[in-house]
Amino acid sequence: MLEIENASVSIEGTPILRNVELTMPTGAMIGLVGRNGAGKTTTLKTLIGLLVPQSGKVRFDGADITSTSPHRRAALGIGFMPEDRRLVPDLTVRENILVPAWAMRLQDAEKRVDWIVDLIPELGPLMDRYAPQLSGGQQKLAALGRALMVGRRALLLDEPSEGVAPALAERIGEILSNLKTEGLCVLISESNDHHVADLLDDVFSIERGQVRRLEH
Amino acid sequence: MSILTIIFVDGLGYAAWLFLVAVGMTLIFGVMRILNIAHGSFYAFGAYVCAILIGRWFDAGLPSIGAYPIILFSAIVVGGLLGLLLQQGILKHLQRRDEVAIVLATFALFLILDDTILLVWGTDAYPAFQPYADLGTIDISGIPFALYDLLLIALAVVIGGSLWFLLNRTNYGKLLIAIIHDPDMARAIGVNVDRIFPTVFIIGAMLAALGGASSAPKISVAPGIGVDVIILAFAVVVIGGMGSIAGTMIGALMVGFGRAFAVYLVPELELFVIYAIMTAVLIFRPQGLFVRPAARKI
Amino acid sequence: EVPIQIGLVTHLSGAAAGPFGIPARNGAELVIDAINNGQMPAPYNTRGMAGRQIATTLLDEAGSPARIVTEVRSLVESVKPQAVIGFVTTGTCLAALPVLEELKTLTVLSTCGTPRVFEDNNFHYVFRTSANVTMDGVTAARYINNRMPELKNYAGINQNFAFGQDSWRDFNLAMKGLKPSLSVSLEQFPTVGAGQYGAEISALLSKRPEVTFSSFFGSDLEALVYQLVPRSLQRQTQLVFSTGETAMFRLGNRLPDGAIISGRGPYGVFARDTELNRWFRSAYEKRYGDEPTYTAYHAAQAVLGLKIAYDHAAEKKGGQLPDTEEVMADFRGLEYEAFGTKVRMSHDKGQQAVTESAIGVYRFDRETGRPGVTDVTYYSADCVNPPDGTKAVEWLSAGMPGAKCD
Amino acid sequence: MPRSPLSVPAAATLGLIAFAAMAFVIPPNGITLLLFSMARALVVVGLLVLLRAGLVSFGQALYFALGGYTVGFLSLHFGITDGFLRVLIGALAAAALSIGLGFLLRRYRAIFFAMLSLAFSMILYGLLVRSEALGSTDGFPVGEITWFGWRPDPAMERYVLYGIVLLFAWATCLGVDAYLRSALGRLAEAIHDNEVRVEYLGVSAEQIVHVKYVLAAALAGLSGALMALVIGHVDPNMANWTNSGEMVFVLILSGTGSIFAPFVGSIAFEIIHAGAMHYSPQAWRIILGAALLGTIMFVPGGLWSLFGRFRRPA
Amino acid sequence: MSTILNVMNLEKRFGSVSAAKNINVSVAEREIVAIIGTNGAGKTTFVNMVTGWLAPTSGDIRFLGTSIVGRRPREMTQLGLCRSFQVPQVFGSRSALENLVMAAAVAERSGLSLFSDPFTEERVTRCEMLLRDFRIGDYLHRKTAQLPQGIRKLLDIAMAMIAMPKMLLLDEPTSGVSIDEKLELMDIVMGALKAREVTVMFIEHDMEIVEKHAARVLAFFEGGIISDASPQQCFAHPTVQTHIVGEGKVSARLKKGGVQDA
Ligand SMILES: Nc1ncnc2c1ncn2[C@@H]1O[C@H](COP(=O)(O)OP(=O)(O)OP(=O)(O)O)[C@@H](O)[C@H]1O
Ligand SMILES: Nc1ncnc2c1ncn2[C@@H]1O[C@H](COP(=O)(O)OP(=O)(O)OP(=O)(O)O)[C@@H](O)[C@H]1O
Ligand SMILES: [Mg+2]
Ligand SMILES: [Mg+2]
Repeated sequence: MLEIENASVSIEGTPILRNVELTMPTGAMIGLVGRNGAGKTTTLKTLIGLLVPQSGKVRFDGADITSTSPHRRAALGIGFMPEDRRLVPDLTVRENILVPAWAMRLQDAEKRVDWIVDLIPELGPLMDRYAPQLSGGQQKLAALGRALMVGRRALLLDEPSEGVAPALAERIGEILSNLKTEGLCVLISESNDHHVADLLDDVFSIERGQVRRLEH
Repeated sequence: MSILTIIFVDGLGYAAWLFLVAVGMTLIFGVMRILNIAHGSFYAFGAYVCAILIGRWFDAGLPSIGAYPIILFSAIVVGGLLGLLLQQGILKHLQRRDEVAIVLATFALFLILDDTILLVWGTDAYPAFQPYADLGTIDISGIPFALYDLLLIALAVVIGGSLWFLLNRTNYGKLLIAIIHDPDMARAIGVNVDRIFPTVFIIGAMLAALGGASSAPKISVAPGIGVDVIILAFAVVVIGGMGSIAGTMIGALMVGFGRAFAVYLVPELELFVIYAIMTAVLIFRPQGLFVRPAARKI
Repeated sequence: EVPIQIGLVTHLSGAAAGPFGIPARNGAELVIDAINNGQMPAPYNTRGMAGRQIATTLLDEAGSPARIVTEVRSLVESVKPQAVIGFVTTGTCLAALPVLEELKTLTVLSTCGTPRVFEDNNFHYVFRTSANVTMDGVTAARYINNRMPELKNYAGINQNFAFGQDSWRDFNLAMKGLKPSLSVSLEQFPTVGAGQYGAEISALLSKRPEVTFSSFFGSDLEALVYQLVPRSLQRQTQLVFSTGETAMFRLGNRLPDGAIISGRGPYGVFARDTELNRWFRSAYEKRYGDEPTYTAYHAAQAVLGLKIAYDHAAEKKGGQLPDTEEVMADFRGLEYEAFGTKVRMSHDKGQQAVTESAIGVYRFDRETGRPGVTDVTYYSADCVNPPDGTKAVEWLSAGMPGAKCD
Repeated sequence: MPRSPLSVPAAATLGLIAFAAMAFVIPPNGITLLLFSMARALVVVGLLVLLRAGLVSFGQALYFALGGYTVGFLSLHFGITDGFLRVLIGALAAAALSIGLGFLLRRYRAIFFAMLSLAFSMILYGLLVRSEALGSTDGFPVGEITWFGWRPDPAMERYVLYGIVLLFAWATCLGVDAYLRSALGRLAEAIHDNEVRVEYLGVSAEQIVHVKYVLAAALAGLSGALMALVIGHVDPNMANWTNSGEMVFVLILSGTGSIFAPFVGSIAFEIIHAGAMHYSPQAWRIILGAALLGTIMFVPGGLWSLFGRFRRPA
Repeated sequence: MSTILNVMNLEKRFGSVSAAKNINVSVAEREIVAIIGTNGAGKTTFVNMVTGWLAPTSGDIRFLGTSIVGRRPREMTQLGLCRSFQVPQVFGSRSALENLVMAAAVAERSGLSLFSDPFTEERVTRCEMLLRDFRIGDYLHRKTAQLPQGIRKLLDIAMAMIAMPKMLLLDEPTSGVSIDEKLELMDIVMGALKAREVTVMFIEHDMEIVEKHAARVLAFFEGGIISDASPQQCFAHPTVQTHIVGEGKVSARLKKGGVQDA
């Protein structure tokens, strides 16, 4: 559904990604593993449109979205969770989760919020707190909730289990792998693959900006 | 006591003017993090265009009542055109630059626009006194007050109220907050930042022009009227806590009452009132009256 | 033949340009052109200055005194003018004069009315062809005391800068000097360019002074008038606008009838009806479509004074171009009939002029639609100016001793 | 650490010699321009020092005016004519005031720092405007200048002053460079990045800002004092915010890449200004504004970065 | 061994949220203690209180016998109590090397040294070596704002370590650090700290690391400490097992005892 075709990305003139090929089929959960600085975040940002490749293409359902702006990609149903959470401090967790719905005028926003809280009950008591009042891991959950609001078709999660207690990380892994049965494709970048390793359908490894599909 | 009533009305009148002058700056700073010095030029342009149109209106012998819509009209036209031009032509390209560079860019625009006024309209002053004089006065505590000033108070309340409601009570306002905090992330979750920024800038510019246009009938529109406005607006915005509409309103009231008291009781202090209030507020609230929470850092 | 270079310094931008700077430039340029073409009425109808054409370089006086110092220096160092004429505001002229003096440049101040020019300095190259600001306050005080013998109190609203403060101080001292029992009910010093005078007007309305003196000028004066008239302040207090003469044509029927107005000397509507004045007025109106106000007269008479000095000096040299010292020798103590009145360079080693003054009551003629003055009183120079060698403030504080009024 | 080919002290000394030599070749109005540029550059160096910590002051005119007025006041009321002494006292007066105000200002950052400093400068402005004894808005002349009892003849006076200004500029470069390279200077820059970390390194961010603030104020005082001698007159506009704005303007024009940048920027500013005044006396600010805007948009690193392109490796 | 840190009846409330309830801990010199806990259990809050970032609502904290409640972070650093951060705190516009050199210079400061240039050859070499040990030799001269998250994390720890304080608190030193680096990193860090006899408390979500490096584990849950014991005992605690450690692969791998399988 979502794919990168032979893309090369540089930031401020420094080449970071080289000829990346990556395919995320519908209903699959894909892992992207690599060391620090390998280029995981860069790959995800390319997929969501915050970075534009110098060459190569990004496709969604076969359509070329290489130069589509991020907010249009979000409207296509591609949800993104950044590694550093980036919640809006002046808004409550509920509002943070609702921002995309407002921006894109989603009709089923409230229903979706309920569904998200069902999925991650830990969020329940936090919904009316302001973002800075959450612990690091709690913020991570809220950011995941926000990504779920947008991600109807695809989820791009940058190190979702970083800083999350193992018991919870495992549960999240299971939740995500259940989502794929609903026709969602999920891309998880991990520097630390073991929480979800068994649930992945496909694993790509990334090293110094080069992506390689691992036999699985 | 009657003297207190008079001070109250005068203070309110000055506060309304200050608020009208400052609110556009607050809005633009609040949403775009741009401290817009060219605000003073928008104010001046609004005043010039309004004064000239009103002058033409009365020269043509048209009825006085028509002059009031002209005030709104000139604000919308000036703010719309200048705002669009500057945002699209210049500020858009500076989005990722640091704050100092952007402030200085607006300072440069201010220099350019201010002299453009001189080139276009010369050094003469333009009067537009009719709307002020024609509304007449009303006695409060035995002193005649211009109805026009009371009208400005109402205008300030309406504008302040609706902006506050928009920013704090609607989802649109919360979207703005999301953009303020992190434009890139906002994009990634579906917010069309590239449309909202120009919109806000234009609204801010219109408000600045409205400040000028609504002052035009009270003053004589002459070169240099934009300069002092900048500092006044800055000060009020800072007192309020950058970007807060309610804060700007309270800041304007504090300065307005402070100034009215000074004029009555200690005229020598008139010049210092605004700085004294600003300093006092910042000493007790280093970030102004209404502070936004910062992201949790550690 | 090389023309005589003149630097003309006046406000071309900023708040003082409209009321003062531009009229001054117009007045000077009008007379310079007329001199160059030999079109002035007799006896000044000789072509040029000492027979030479005059070339002018303009310099904007707006901005800080510090600015003007650089600009004047670079003007003098690059253009090397024989003389510099102009200066309206006191801050800029006080800062620039030491530089002009240092560069040995003959300087003719047209307005710049602060007494400090000669009281605090001992300039050799500086001349001033108009009387200083002290005359404004004294004239107003004498006139009011004549008209309102029963007066008990008065108030002032003046801009918060040197000119406003000086004007108020002089007026105040003169009033006290004339009638020590008077009391001040209110003193306001709004910021220059404030534009919002609601509270000040309320304060005046509630304190009810019998007289309100203001040295406001330009757009500040207009704003004050626009705001006070609808609130009927003019009915409660006798308004006195010491620079009102500069604004009367612009304000027209908005300036309330009955307000006392003056300019610094008998210029504009107060000018003596001479052939020179008629020529100046009509030429000015023809060229600029505007009535000349007092700074226009000031600048024009500065140019005229310089021409006379040059012509005299050249005559003595048999038509040769005189040097600066020779011109100055003829300029000192000069007395000449200018466009509004007679200029007498009798003070401060003959470098400072005194003139008579004029004041009157504003009356807008509804039939002709033209502003005018009634009850005009002229005060002789020795009545409203301190005697030579006396400091203005000391003279005023002492009750104006030695004043010769007729 | 990127190394530039010359150390700052060496470059400053070369600059000193070069500028001194210029006195023999350029016309008098060139000297005037350089005098202004050099004297103003010092306050801009102070602003640069502040900006390195992310602080922008819209109130540097406070210390600039204080330095200038001190110079004038010393001669007006105490009859002190010695230029050197007056300049030193001017700078010290600024430093002394900044030590006091610093206790308050060091708590503020970003726009709040800028505006509070502006407020203080405008309070001084208001006081000066209200003070008739000091000439109100007219100001007053600073009077005769001597150097250790010697009064150069008028023709020489400006050249002597030029030499003195150059010496102060040279000393400033050396001192500020040493400061910026010290741990104290670098920590101050780090405050801009991350105050939390500075605090956890065990130092007080506020104290570091305070030191920086005093240094910048002293430079502003020095600059104002020299400027007063150069102009020969002081007036309240020295304290007005538009003056502060102009200083920040010069800083942005200069760029913050080097402590020499303000000197280059300041000279450029004077040249642009003089040119603008000459070619369009009624609308010179359009040219000035356009120059600034052009710099910001097309030369983001300021004029200095143009040199850097040739001189410095990354 | 004498007590270095003694926390008594510590409470912290944020409005209605109780982030620390009745915390009592005492840590002996040279002890190495791990802190585990659910997200939002109060681990970071605890560290924040001990290092002076937050003031406790009530209770007492004693460091080397003196109460430190109400002291600022910088005073704690001066007393010899340092920390690292869950979210890396580095100087973004400086290079990694400059960051560390600055930290080192401040740590070693004596009197006037603040006025001298911190970039002495000896110090630079030393810092370079440490950074290479931390596997970030490739990034020495890059602005840290541009560094990958994981590298910033490593730098953050290096900056906390270089002072070699009496006691060091590490807040999730390994989260975001990739698997092959983090085990090695902890070996390096802990090795160095042990050699210098530094007392360490570290918050950790990776139980392998906890087990390997800590002799004692504090398990936080809903603001309180539910277990204070050896790793084995702690992991066996039923609440710890269900809410913190989990039953899945991690523990499976732990049970296999395989640490070197990365
Ligand atoms: N703004 C930038 N300028 C220059 N280089 C950059 C910039 N941002 C990232 N890089 C470089 O791009 C490379 C890939 O970084 P990226 O953030 O994608 O790594 P990552 O795999 O996500 O690492 P981590 O697991 O630590 O988050 C790194 O070498 C980094 O230094
Ligand atoms: N400023 C605050 N205002 C309100 N509540 C807060 C504040 N800071 C923290 N909390 C709450 O206190 C509790 C403890 O937070 P803390 O950051 O200590 O958790 P933590 O154990 O470090 O979690 P994590 O593993 O996710 O980092 C959490 O429930 C959090 O939401
Ligand atoms: Mg990453
Ligand atoms: Mg934590």
